Amino acid sequence: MESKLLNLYHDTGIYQLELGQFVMICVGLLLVYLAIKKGFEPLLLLPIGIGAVMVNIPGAGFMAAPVYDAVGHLTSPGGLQYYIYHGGIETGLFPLLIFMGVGAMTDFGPMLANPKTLLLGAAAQFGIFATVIGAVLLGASGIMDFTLADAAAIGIIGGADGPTAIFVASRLAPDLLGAIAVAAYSYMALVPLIQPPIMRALTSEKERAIKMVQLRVVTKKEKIIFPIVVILLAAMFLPSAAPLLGMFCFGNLMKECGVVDRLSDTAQNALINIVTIFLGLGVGSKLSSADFLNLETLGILGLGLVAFSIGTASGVVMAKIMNKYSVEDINPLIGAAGVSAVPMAARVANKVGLEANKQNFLLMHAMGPNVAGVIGSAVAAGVMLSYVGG
Amino acid sequence: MESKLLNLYHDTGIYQLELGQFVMICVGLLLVYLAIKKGFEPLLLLPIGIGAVMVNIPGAGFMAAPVYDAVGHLTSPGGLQYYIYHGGIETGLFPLLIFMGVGAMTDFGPMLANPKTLLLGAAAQFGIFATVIGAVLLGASGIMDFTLADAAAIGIIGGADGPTAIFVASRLAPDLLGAIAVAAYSYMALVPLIQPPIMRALTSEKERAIKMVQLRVVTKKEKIIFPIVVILLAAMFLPSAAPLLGMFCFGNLMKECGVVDRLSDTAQNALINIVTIFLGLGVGSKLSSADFLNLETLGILGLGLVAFSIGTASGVVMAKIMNKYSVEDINPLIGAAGVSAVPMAARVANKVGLEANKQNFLLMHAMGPNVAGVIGSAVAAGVMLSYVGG
Amino acid sequence: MESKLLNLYHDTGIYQLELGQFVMICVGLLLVYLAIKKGFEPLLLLPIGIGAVMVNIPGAGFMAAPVYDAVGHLTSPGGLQYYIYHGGIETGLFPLLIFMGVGAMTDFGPMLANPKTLLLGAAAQFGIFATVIGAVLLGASGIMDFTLADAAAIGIIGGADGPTAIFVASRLAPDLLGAIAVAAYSYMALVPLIQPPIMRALTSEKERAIKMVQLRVVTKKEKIIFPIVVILLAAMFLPSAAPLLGMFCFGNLMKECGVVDRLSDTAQNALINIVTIFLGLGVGSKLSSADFLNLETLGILGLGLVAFSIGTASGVVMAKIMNKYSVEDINPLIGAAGVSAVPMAARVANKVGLEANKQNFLLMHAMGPNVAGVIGSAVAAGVMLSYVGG
Amino acid sequence: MNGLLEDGLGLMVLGMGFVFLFLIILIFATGYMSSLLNHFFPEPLPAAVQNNASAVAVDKAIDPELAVVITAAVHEHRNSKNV
Amino acid sequence: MNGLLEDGLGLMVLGMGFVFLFLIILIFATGYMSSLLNHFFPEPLPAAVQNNASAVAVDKAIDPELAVVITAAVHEHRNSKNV
Amino acid sequence: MNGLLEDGLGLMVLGMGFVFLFLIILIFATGYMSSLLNHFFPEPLPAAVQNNASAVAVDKAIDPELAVVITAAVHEHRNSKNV
Ligand code: NA
Ligand code: NA
Ligand code: NA
Repeated sequence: MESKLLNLYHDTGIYQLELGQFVMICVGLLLVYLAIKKGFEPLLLLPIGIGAVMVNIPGAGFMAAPVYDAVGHLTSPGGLQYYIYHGGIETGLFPLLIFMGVGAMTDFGPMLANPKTLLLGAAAQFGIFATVIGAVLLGASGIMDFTLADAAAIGIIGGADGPTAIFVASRLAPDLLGAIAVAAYSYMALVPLIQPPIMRALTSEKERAIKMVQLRVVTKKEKIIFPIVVILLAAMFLPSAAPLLGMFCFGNLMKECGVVDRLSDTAQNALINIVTIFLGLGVGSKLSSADFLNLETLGILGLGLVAFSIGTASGVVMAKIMNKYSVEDINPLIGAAGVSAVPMAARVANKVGLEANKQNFLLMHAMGPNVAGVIGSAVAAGVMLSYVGG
Repeated sequence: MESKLLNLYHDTGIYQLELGQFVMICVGLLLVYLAIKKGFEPLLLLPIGIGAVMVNIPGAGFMAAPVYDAVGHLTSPGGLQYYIYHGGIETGLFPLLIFMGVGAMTDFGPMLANPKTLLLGAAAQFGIFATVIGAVLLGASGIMDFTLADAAAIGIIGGADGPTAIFVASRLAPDLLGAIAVAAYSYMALVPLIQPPIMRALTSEKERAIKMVQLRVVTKKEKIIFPIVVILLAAMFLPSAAPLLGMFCFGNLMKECGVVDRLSDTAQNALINIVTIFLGLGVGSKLSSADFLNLETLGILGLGLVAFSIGTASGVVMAKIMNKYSVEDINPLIGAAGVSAVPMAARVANKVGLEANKQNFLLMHAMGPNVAGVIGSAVAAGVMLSYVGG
Repeated sequence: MESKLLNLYHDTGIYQLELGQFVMICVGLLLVYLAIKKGFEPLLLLPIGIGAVMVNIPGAGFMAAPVYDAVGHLTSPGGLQYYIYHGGIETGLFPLLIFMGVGAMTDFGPMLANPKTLLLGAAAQFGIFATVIGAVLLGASGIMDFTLADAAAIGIIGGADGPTAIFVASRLAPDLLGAIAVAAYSYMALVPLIQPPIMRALTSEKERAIKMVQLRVVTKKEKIIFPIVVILLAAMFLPSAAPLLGMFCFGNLMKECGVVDRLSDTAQNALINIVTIFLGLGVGSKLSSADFLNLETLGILGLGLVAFSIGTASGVVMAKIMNKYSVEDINPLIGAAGVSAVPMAARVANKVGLEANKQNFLLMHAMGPNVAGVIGSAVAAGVMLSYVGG
Repeated sequence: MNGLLEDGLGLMVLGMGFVFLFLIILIFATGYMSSLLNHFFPEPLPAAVQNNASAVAVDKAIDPELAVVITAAVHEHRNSKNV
Repeated sequence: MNGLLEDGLGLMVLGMGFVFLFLIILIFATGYMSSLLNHFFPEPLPAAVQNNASAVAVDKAIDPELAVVITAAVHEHRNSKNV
Repeated sequence: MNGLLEDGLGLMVLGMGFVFLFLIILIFATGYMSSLLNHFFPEPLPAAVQNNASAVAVDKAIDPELAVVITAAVHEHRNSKNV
């Protein structure tokens, strides 16, 4: 019995805990704190944080692989996060289902009323590719151990779109998935802090006060046809983006068509909530000390911030250019919304606009580039998967 | 870099698209159109249509199988529809869960008030077996390449019950699953067009005007015991029908027993909606050009129409016979509801009855044969699985 | 064709049914009866009962394993319960998800207001370990064929916590899972019958009439931090209990933090309902005649009753001891609630208290030991998994 | 023609036979069940008990207090109409 | 430096090129779609048709009868206010 | 008897020991947590904050506008009662 007692002691966390695990549990708790107290994307960061705590409990076996005997019977079941990660994240299923649900919550109306704003959604993706260059430079110079696939996965943080980042990282750089997802969601939550200084630096008070003409009314038919157009264009020009864009548009079509309301309702409630819980726990499982506690993570966090900043800047600059050459006035602030981070970035544009002019309501105008940014990121993701994978 | 650009071009749909894929994308869009614009069973045909579009995008990999290396690590994840199809349709899980949800939405009250109407649900299944003969003749004569298993799976279209058709087809003729499911749901949607002419041709104005005595009230206890009786009879007489009937009755028991309302509520809402989305995408994955664009599909569509028509006719004829020999009047129109297609066929019977007599409300009377038809189809499915598989 | 008819006859339940299967179908129906008519934990016992009926239908193949050919293609799909059992119960996923949902429905407030009641939740676990000794004695004496793992799994019935019992049994004694789950849920339902006589026998009228001081108000912050404290203590002292406690606390944190209401709502509604349906069917799949119809089952049922009774008694005795040495009055009845069986046992304590004193409302006071009992059982489960497995 | 057609005919005969057999047995079983239940457990007013799906859905979505409120509102409405 | 940087630059150029290409095509496709739809299927009052998520949610949660009841209650309320 | 019984006794002793150890630690940890929190972050009126599941469910099911309508209806109802 003494040996049993000793076994029990050897099983305790006190005996087994390594420093790295301790640090990662603290990181997990920090994410939980940020989620609850600071309101940083709590729907994701809370499950990710708890998932990080769980996976770093020594001996709890949350990531244990199942063991089968020679004839295929299970002799030792796997851990919860093992099944979640390998079942839903490694396969890409969870990000795609989230994308479907987000599609079912998205209103393309403002974008359809002013399709030119798609250009802003394109310009803001420059943050992604500039960051790829940054990561590649760090890799090529030997400072950090980044491959081209790693660099591409890091760049996608600049897409400001969580599911896209997770989808790309799970395919191109699974080891970096934890850090990339944490960076993506953290910076999305920080949009109200990161973007305004950049927006103010690149625009004059007068530009920020520009009022835009009210958007035309978009018909139901346009809203129904649009997601189909996007699927078909993806099929024609970029099949590697078709999973993301296809599910996004499928969700949107369910919402807009009006004949499958019960499916749309489930896609944007029960189903997306269930998947979000699992996605969070699964992403958290990649916050192991081995994967997270190294120089690369610092690089990822830094590069992610750069990506967001450049994306914001390039969106604003593009809006300024468009304002110059377009007949109708375009407030450059709405360019910042092109990075995605729906609907936070659009709200930020609205807020900064109101500061310059109390009657200047940019929210709906910014929603156009905002959703365009989602499409833009998905296209960028498709290019990366095709370029790096092919 | 030029080679990369070339790669990217070679990855595009424009470069890769084959004619068959193009045609199947159009078929998928046609299904979406029918679902949204014509209201053809949109809950299924919309996901099936989008699923068909997705699976035919060249290079998007929606049906790609995952690739593992020698030690079992995933080197290339599979596509969304691969996981859905192999996880939920090939295994039969999704049709069974749908059946559970449908059971939880079904009211056996009208049938219990007048159990004789079960005979109408039996007679209408003649459409199934007559169609089997038709398919067998096409196969035997060498016109089309149908085996007995194919013929059985095609016949089940006449059961006018989507999940049953998918369940049987996934077991007996997976290659024909796409065409069979599309035919089943399309004709179910076309019931208001297909049935009335047949019903009018086989009945006189006087017969259609027959009023039926009001149904007796069915007690809660009867409704609770009935699904258990059905399960036990299936266990005794036709175990191969037990999966379908068992899940159907389980769902119904959850609804009627009154003590597990939260489970019943979930079974008929969140769960069935989630499964419906997946089922649709999974069925759509079988709409590949190789499986769909051939003579057999034409045969399936034609035979399905025949199956519906014969089923309707035999239901009506049986009702006429029963009307002759029964003490109480039976309006022959309710025989047509025996094909299933709940609740559309019952509504059609009601409508045609109202045309003959403005005070003739047949809806509740037709609900009896209507749900009996679901049981009848499941029994027919069980016989087929036992006969063809055994 | 005669041979086909004969085949069909050989496929019927009438031809194939063995006595054991018949008996087990009756057992399944008995569980359904208890669930519906007697209100015995219907959310679990109804699906378990139907699952037991289904798995014992000869030839229906609900537990059939899938068959693959040499290259890995499915030649014969598995049965519904096969996939449910091996996918969700053997792996431990379903009990853990249930635990998450239960956590999201649990209010730790009363326990936090009076943390001493945790001792009652500890004492009541004595039922678990006393029963282990009972089972070990039956095993050691050769009367029944129980190993130490079996004895541990049987003991956990005394934890009065369904998901914990299923989780432990699936890991330590899968063959006994059916009987253990049925015993656990049946006795949980019988708490209002089993506990009061024991409570009355061990307490005087005067003790039962003791009023307790009103609980202090617990702040939101305490409720948010508490689940995190529990996770961390589990990580430090008993990682083998971390899956159960971790998911329980994760659910509770989602509820209390107030920033992820939509996840909390789904965890305690759609998700837990879906998993409950599957869990029930999966547990029912272990009610096969081979596993259930033997002397061991009788032993399990008897030992389970003993476990409940001893747990109740030791909770009451501990409360009497605490009442003696504590400054504030403690009504010994609330000790009985320490066995878990939330919230039934707390209600029983309240009811018995009201009998002795019409103004004596113990419900909230009993909720403290009640939820403490859940933690206590999970800790006991962790010790068992570590002791027996290690 | 050949064995395929024969098999098909066999399936038709057995299939329709079995469908009718099963549903006829079910008619008798149902009738028997109903008469037994109504003999041993007669229910006085089952019409009110009959629960239908929409009622359940409302019960779920609307909490009891709210129901009281709404009932009151409707009652008020009717009263005022009568005046 | 080396091939990695070259690859990265290639990815940037191709990536931004493709993103702009795709979204510019989408601008034209969208514009073309809208003008076609509004030409062939002009909608007189689309503003009222516009469905938003919360409206759908309410439709789900509230059953038609209840809606009638509430509408009646509101109507009643307004009438009594005017008096 | 044999090793099985010994193992069982060992499990009992260790098990009960660990259960008590864990829950006693939890008592202290909880008490410490509560006193720390209430010392550093005193909450003036926490009773009102306490959220319960049914309230959340209602919030989910009922949209704000509807709530206004119903509140109005109830208000109306009460006023008319007072008259
Ligand atoms: Na973006
Ligand atoms: Na049918
Ligand atoms: Na317990």
